[in-house]
Amino acid sequence: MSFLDIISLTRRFGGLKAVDNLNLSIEEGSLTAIIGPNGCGKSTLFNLICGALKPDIGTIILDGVHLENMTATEIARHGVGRKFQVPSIFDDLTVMQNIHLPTLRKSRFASEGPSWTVQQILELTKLAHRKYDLGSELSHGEKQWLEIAMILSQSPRVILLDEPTAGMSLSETEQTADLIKSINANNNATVLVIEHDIGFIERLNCPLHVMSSGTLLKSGNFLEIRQDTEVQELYFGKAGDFHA
Amino acid sequence: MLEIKNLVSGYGEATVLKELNCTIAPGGVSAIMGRNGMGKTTLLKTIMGLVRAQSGEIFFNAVPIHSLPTHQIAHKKLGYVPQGREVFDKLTVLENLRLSALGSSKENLQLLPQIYEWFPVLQERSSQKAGTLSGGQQQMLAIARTLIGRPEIILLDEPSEGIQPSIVHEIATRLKKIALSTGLTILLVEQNVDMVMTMADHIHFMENGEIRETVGKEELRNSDEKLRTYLSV
Amino acid sequence: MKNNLFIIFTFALLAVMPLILSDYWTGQLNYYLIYGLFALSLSLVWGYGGILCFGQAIFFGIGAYVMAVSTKGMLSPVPANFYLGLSLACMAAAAFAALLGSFLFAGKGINGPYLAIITLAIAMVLERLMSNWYALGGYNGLLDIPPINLGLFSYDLEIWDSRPAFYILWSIVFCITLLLGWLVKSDFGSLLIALRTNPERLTYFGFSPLQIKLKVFCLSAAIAGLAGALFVTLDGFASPTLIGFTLSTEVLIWVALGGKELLIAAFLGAIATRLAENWLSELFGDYWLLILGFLFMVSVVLFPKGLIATPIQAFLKRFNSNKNAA
Amino acid sequence: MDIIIPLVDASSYILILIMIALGLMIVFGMMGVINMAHGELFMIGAYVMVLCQSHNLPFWLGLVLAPIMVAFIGLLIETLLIRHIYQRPLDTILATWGLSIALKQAIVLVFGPEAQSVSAPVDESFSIGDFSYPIYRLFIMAASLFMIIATFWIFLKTDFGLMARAVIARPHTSETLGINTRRIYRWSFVFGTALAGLAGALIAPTISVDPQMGLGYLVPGFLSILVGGTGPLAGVLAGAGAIGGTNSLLSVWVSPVAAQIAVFILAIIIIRMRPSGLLGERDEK
Repeated sequence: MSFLDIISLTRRFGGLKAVDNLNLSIEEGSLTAIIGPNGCGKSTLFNLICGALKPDIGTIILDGVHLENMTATEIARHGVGRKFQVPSIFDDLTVMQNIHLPTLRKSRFASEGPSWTVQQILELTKLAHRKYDLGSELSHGEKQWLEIAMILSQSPRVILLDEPTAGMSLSETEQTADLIKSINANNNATVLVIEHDIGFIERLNCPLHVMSSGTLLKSGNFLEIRQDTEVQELYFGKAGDFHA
Repeated sequence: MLEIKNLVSGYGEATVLKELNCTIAPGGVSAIMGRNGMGKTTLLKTIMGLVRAQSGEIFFNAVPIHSLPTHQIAHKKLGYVPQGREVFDKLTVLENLRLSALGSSKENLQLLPQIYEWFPVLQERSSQKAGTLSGGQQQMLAIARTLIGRPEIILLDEPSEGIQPSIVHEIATRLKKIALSTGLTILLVEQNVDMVMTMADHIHFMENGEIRETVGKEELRNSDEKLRTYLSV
Repeated sequence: MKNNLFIIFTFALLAVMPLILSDYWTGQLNYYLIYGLFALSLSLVWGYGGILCFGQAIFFGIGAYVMAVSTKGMLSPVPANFYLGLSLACMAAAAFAALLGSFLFAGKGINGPYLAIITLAIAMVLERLMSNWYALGGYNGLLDIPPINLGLFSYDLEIWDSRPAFYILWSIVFCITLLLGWLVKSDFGSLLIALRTNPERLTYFGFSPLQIKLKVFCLSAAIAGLAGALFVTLDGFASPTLIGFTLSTEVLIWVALGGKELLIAAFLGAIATRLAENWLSELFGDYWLLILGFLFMVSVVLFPKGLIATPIQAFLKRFNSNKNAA
Repeated sequence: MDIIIPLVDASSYILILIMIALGLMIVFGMMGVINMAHGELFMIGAYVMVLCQSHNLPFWLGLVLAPIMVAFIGLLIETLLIRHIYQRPLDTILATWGLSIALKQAIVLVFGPEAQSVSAPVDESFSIGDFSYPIYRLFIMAASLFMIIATFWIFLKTDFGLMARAVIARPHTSETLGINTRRIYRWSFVFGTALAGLAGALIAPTISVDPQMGLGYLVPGFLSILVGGTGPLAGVLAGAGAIGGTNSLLSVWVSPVAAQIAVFILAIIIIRMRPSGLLGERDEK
């Protein structure tokens, strides 16, 4: 039994199986990435873990506790922090208020994950100079980082990051990869990243799972995955073999 | 045919397209490739007027279209197949097609036999609700729906998304055939290399809201490096 | 702090008013203070919490009736007492809000336009109910409600004059405004603004939006109930119109015109609109309502943040940027 | 026979309510606009009849003029007010509320605050055996039934309806197919207001016409939509049936106050149990 166990998880939308009998185990303190083409069910998987959607079949167990029948609020209290693909922050609050907000919960988690001080969070996410600006005034990249900052201040036991570099420039993407690596390294936080961008994944340099049609196709490190013909075909179509 | 000059566009205060320039010649298939979030979808939406250009100009057949409302842009014979297909799932297949004719000209309904010839499955299912079709069939419907408006150019946004590879290939070859036989111009936004290689004559690489480079298909076939740079693959 | 400066400045200005104004206008000002308090309650729940309540007078009316029956000694074992009446009024309004809120917001919850219509309908039904509740005066309402009575134990200290009444009301409203001003800047205020801007996100941080909604709904109801209770001590008369739909929509207009997302703007919105009504309805007669309707439409379309809040916020922004530049 | 007359009265009330609710529903379902002035448009329909009567114009002419005039006012409202705030649904509540105050007061200024009456074009009753019912009231039922069927036909069978349904489902995609959504919105809004105007005109001879009459129909109209669900048009039928039927029957059998309270409690329970309404499956846009 691992820290986070997902066992034969299935979720349908009408006739479409967005997540299809998926199994996944995540160790405590690990950094793991899931890649796959658009529409392969990555975001649905995260929605199932954090309670935005209920699974049709299957179980999700975090540290021995079943999450699949909990509400989103309970799952968050149990230590699941989730970043959305489109940055979801509070526009009318300042950066500081945004970061402070997740700590205001009266009933703290049953048991908490690694925590960071506000100073550390501001340094990691490079937001110190924007402390007193409103969320709505930030650039797209800064909003993405602010949402990561908010999740750190939630001190969750598992951090789910859904395409954290969507809409970022190349240099921002690289900085984000470094940010995630240091979050994982400094505090031994458990991080699960969904990504589309293989350059970013290469820089993350972590164990990978490839997702296709709602299920895991391959697992391995970056180089193994990179050279797998099945994965290439999935990503680039049949012509993908031309540059192998 | 389609000429884009110094286009700046984005959502609210965020700028996605930064002084983008691009020319699409009539006939043939041009593809735009690039990583997620580099502004490909925004470009198509800006051309269609769904996202307002902050500055810059877009000409179609030498007519400026960047300040027209979306439906008038469509009337200039630009067809658009959005990402995620967006068929009307509560309407039947036939109603979906009819709707497009109502938006352009009712006479375009005469094109129906031709459409059915290209996509026989749509005729079989003409009275079914579009929501009951498979992903690939919905994609064909979305394309057929656009074709019935007799566009001169169609903008395709990630037609391969969420569709099985074999069907992607089938759609790609059929579209290529249609383009060749009718002289239709296609602007394709894709990440699926197979689809691009099957269809496209030119490939534009996009990064950070700009077109960085344009290459021919043969050139791309011989250079792994380009895909590496622009798609990070 | 800057927000509080505006509050203090406004109340300082109000405090000198009775010294210059006639008895009649001081009396009017007393009503305006209560309307202002009422507007604050709506600004809190709507402007900060994002809950559009189209029936805020429900709570004003409950407060008014509870105060009336309690100070008239109609709740026989409970002694008739001003302070007790005020607390009962607040509690009754908050309790009703808790009941209503837990029914309306629980589960997926009713919100947005649906909530507006439902609360509007509740106000209408309650007005109808009170008109037919003969034990509580029915259509004619309850008369001869005692005035403000500061006396303790068996001593009575009834306030009949408008100037002393003004300073009592002024103190109460000032304190509550300051408290609310502090509250919206506190952590709870951040939660409220978060609730307004992105309620869904709150759940993924482990908050329960329902709890926050209920809290703000009850608090706002208690303040509205207090306003209603004070109103009947001033007016001496509680009628079904106090609980109904007309007053509900009037307060909505004051708050929207002033600016729902800034407490002091909502407060001033109430005072300014009532004042304008007093003046302009004499000047324009029946045309006044027509003008108000149009003014309201124009303000919603062109100044969605409110006619008073827009300039105040622009000023604060300039003030801030100057300070940062310096 | 004590049962038949209340039942016929209830059906008559339900049919009028459906006409009002359909207008509200078209505007709300399609554009997300809550039109708080809908009741006043209904009122103006009735006042057109008052005007016709005082100018000795034939009743039937009034019945044609009323929806046309109200539709014209609807067109003005759409152009001058609604189209500026399509993107802000909650603001439409406030803005149309301002409009409702202004319209009410305009009527007070022109006609005075007192109630007016309109006389029915036919006074005879229709009778079979013991059962006797005014012919005009039967006419109201027939006319509103006809309009309801016509509305359904327009939205389910015509090309305009096809476009309207498409615009409701996916406004942006419809635009890219060359459909002018602005125009569809405008004519749908105008159509909804015309329905309200006609309902007001039809019912004018059977009630007292006064500037406050709109609200008494607006709120049940909205409750019908909420109870019925905002998905399919047919939800309105179920909603108005439940709301109008309860209201009308309990008013006769118990008392108008009890009826209102019962209707309200019924509505709130149904909405709470089925947030998307009796027949609703609300699409997320």
